[in-house]
Amino acid sequence: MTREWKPRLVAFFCNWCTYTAADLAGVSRLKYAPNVRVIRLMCSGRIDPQFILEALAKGADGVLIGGCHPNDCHYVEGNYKMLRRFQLLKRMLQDMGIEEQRVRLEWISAAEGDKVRKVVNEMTEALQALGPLGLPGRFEEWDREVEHLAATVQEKEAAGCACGAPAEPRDTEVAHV
Amino acid sequence: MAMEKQNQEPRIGFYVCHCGTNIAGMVDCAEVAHHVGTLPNVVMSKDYKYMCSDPGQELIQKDIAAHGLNRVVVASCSPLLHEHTFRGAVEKGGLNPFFFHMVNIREHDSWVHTDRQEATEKAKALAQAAIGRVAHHKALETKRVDINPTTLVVGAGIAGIHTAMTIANAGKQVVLVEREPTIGGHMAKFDKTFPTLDCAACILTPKMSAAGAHENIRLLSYSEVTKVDGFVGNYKVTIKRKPRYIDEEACIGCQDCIPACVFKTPKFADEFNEGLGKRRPVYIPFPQATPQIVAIDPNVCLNFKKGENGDRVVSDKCKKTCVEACGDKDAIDFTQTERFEEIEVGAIVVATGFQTYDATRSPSYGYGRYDNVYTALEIERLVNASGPTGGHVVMRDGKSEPKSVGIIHCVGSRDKKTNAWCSRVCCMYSMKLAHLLKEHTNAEIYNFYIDVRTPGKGYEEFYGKLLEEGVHFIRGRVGEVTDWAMTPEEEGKLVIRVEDTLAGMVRRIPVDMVVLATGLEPQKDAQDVRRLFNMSCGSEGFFLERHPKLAPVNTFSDGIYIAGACQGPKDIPDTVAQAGAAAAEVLALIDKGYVEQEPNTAFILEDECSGCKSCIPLCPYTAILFDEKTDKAWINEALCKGCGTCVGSCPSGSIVQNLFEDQEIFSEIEGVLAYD
Amino acid sequence: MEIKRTIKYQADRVRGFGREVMSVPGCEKLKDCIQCGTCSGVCPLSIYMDFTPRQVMALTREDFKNEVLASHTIWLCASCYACTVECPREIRITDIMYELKQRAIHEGVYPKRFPIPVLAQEFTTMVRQHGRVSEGLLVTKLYLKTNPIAALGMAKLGMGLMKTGRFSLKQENIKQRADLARIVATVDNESVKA
Amino acid sequence: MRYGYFPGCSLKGTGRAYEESLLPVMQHLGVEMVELDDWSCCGATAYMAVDEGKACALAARNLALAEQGGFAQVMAPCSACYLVLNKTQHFMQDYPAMRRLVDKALGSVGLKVSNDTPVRHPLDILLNDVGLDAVKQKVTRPLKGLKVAPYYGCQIVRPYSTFDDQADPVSMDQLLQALGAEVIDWPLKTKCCGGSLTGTLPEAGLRLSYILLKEAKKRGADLIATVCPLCQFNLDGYHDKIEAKWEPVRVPTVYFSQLMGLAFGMPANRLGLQRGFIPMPSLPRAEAVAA
Repeated sequence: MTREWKPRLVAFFCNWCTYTAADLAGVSRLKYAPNVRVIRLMCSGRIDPQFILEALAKGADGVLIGGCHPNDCHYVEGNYKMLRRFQLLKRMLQDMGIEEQRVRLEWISAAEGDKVRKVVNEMTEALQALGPLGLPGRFEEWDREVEHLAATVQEKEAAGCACGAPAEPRDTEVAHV
Repeated sequence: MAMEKQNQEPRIGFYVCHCGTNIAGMVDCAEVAHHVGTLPNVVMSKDYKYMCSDPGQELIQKDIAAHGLNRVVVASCSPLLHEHTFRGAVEKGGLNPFFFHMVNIREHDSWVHTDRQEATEKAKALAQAAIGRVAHHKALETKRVDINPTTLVVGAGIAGIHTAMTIANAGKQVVLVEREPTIGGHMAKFDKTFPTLDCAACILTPKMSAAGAHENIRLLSYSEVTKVDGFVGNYKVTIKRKPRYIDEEACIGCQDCIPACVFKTPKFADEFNEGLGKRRPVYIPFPQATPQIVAIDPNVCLNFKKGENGDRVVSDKCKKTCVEACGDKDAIDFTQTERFEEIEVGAIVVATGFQTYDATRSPSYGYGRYDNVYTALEIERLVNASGPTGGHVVMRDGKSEPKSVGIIHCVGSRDKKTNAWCSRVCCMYSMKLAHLLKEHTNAEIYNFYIDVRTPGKGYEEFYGKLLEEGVHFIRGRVGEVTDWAMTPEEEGKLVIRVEDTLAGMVRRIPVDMVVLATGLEPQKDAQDVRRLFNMSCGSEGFFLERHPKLAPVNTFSDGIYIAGACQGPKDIPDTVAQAGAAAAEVLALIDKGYVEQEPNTAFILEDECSGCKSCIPLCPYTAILFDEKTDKAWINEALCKGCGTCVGSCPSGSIVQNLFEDQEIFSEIEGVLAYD
Repeated sequence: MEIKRTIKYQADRVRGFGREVMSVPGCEKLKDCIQCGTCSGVCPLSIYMDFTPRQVMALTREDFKNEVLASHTIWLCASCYACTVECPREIRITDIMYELKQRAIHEGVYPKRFPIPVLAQEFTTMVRQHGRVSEGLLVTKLYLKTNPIAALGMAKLGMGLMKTGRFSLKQENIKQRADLARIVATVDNESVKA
Repeated sequence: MRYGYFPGCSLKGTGRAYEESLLPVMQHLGVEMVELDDWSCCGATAYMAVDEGKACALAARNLALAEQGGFAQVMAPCSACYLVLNKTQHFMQDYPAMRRLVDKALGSVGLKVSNDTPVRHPLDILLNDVGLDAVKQKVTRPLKGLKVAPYYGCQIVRPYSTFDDQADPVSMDQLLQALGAEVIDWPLKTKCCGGSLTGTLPEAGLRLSYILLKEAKKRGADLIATVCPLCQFNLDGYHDKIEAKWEPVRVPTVYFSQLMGLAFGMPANRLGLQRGFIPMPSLPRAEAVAA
């Protein structure tokens, strides 16, 4: 890459509140960082933790989730259900050594165009400060490590070593979940 | 078969819209089209000035035929605005409308960014995501749902009454719910209306009684909506009927019970007269109240007096003389309790109105501190012939007429510390009150304004009339109203200190009476009402319309409409126009007889379901059932609303949401991140 | 009768002045002014001003730097904050007045022998040098600099104060005056860099 | 209850009666006031007019001293000091550039400010930390029959109203009532006394003091109670000039803390009451009622 690195932020917005708020930000001509790419879902409840992991794995530096405020969900309580999953996911990301600020959940109502601007800008700034996450590159590295280990094991097995289990590939295990 | 054609290799057509300069001004559309043209499966890629125009839509249709397209992507404005338009175009071109995807590069891109290169890159990434996604799209059928032809109108001020009457006149059934004992709302309290000065009661009360008597309107006064279930066409609504301790069927409106009450003189603050007058525990808010049924206020009626332990103690002072007066009509029923009623309707119009700003929040103007500082609504009652003083403008001492009056505009309006918006009606009603006060008392009248806003038919002319009448207009927002005197002429008066900004000097003006033109704000329970009907509120708290220009009475919930000042401050003509618009929307819906539902429902891949049941409690609509025979879950499509919550949490990945399939979203993620 | 021409040409403005003021912390909201006059209406001293506070806002926003900096208005502000609290656009008018005072002092355009800016400067000098203000000394200096004759009129008050133990010409000092000097120097240094 | 005490220059000069009365009164209520070591002038309104950055840095030095001294809270009885210290905190919080500047300036002398030490007014502390009940318990000579016009002046409620209503403050009203005094309701309780203009530009400043005194007198006040050394000075020191220009409006102006001391049974001369120009005429009456 020749160009200067810029944070890449993927956002999942619910159709009724946060996506509409982002539309409102547009209609109000508020200005915010261009680093965000929004994916629209009907409800934040639809967000599968895999979406967030996939985004990070495919090169996002951060993920933003936007849903309706508590009690305001168009589908009664999809946002709560998302919140429950989100707590678990946060713990898992922590275990993986991914900084907490990289994944953020915000309740943004249809009227809060300015909050979209504020949150996107804040997050962009935070990611800028954290630097690239670079998971795709790290995956390659881990893959190489695993291959190397596999090769070593094979070699040893071929050499008739009876020790069985290979040396512990500590980081790789978690990262490939 | 169409199905076969569409399952062939994707042949995608891509269009990027300039939207005049709205998009093209910040995004290099040609470059976006060029980039997308290089992506797999894309057979043609174009940029065009206005895709939503007829030629734009025809372009899509022609290309589908000419290039054998089986997928279409348009990058333009928000899908909430034009997704429907383009799906229609795709369908006209012979494809299933769901082989379409829309990319928002206006609201989410060109309008919010300032760097052309960055904005163009973002547009490319978003387009690339859509190209990846649309390849996975499937043909889907929309579902038709019948519409229940009965409509619920909530709130019976002028907006609700007009909506209900219009729908009822078209021969459809309406349930009109009002929480006060009478319908009429704020308008019933006004004396005259601007700029024509016709009497509010004269034009409103005939409409009120017509609504009350209409064969197609079921009027539920003193009632509130407490629960709303269902969706467009089929709402189930629970209504609380508050006890008025009167059998509505039996009461004939003779009002014999009122003078018969043991309270020989009225002694309780009369809400309808803004507390300036008094009423008895049994009362009718005003002579033309609709329905013509009295109510009993349990907070003051001796019959409901509570003992120290909270039990009801029937005071021996209450002789039940009202019951006696009612005689064999036997309409008074002290045993009444709250009742709940469930009704079914197809559409709902919310017309819950506004409340006026609480003037005690602006302490520098002395409301509540000085007797002769009034709110505008109090003056409406004071100048009204059926008001507490019979139309005599006397101050709170009950005898003296004001010789000078200061009317302060914009109290609780245009003020970031209270309400930031312009309330739209205060300039005009202040001038109306200035005219009426002058007519009644011949006092010197001073209007203190920031700007005089008269954008309505005949409004500016009314301003001219007031100037001719010699009413003073001083441009300046009043600093304070106090009662301390600097000069002999100020002794005993209220002194207004203000900069006369046009003269460029500070003035002190002593007056007898101060009128605060309080602004309009959302009802204090607007947030609860919003939740009840699944609507949104703007940041100021008024209900949010679906689109400020093109869908001003629609909300984000289909089948739920808004009318009148609950959507934002407005005067009577605008309120009535909006009420008519809401009625027209309702009638259009009922007349069509059905709605097409977005086919974004979820379904379970039976083979993959592990029968873990974890999805079942997640569904707020109880649409997921469990088949004990097969040990698998299944989704009742008729009940599914398409939120996708079950999909996001299925451990075995066996639930699929139409239009939001995992594969579609993964492609989108890949797409937004692929471009560099 | 003396007549005076008051027309303003665009060239009379100092372009960019308004924008400059509005870029200072606390002064941003001047942009939002709707000229309602609440500030003048609540200002206890507006009746003595050559321009009302509202007019100062308008003149500043429209780049009339010379008129604003030479006006008495900015020196008459007693910092009572009534305008700031009442302004419906949340403009911090008192802070804008401070900013304008600073600029007037910086450019040396304040009215000569007008005691208020002199007091401000004497005050700051004393604080900078000694860390504390000795009121008696300060007031005495002020009168000598601006209006020695009026000082005689104040002598009675001074005597009274002395009798009640409230007047002293002794200079109060703090211990770490060197620290104070370094703090001031650091701020100066930073401002030059900015 | 322990507070870092920031007296400010006036409480050591023209306003010494404020300190002389506040210290024993607070001590009597179990409030410990520890004077900050080597505090410097807050800058008052004058410094802001000359150089905002320096004004903030100098004010922040005092906040840093408080932190260094291990005080969780600072008490600033003078209105100008109270405002300037609060304003400095707001500026540092709202404007990162100001924060950086102050950090740098203080850093040059080895000081640090975390900006989370609340700066509080004695009225706030009396009402919310000590409590009116505790005050009432100490009253041995209730000020029965004494009509007091509470005068808050500008800078403790404006522009930051942290403990009382901006337009209609009541904290001193409640305190005076707790002492047994009768409180006069008047619309001028937060109006400006003229501030430093009374000295520098008497034709403008003096008139404001005159209006306050005139209105207090008209409403039957025996005296005015104030919280600010400058207000006290203005309302007390210029009666001869006011009389020469308008009319006699001889209402004494005292500190609320002096009234507290009296109600607590402390002798007047220990409360600095001998330092006012206009003597307190109603004191014997208060004693008579108590006796």
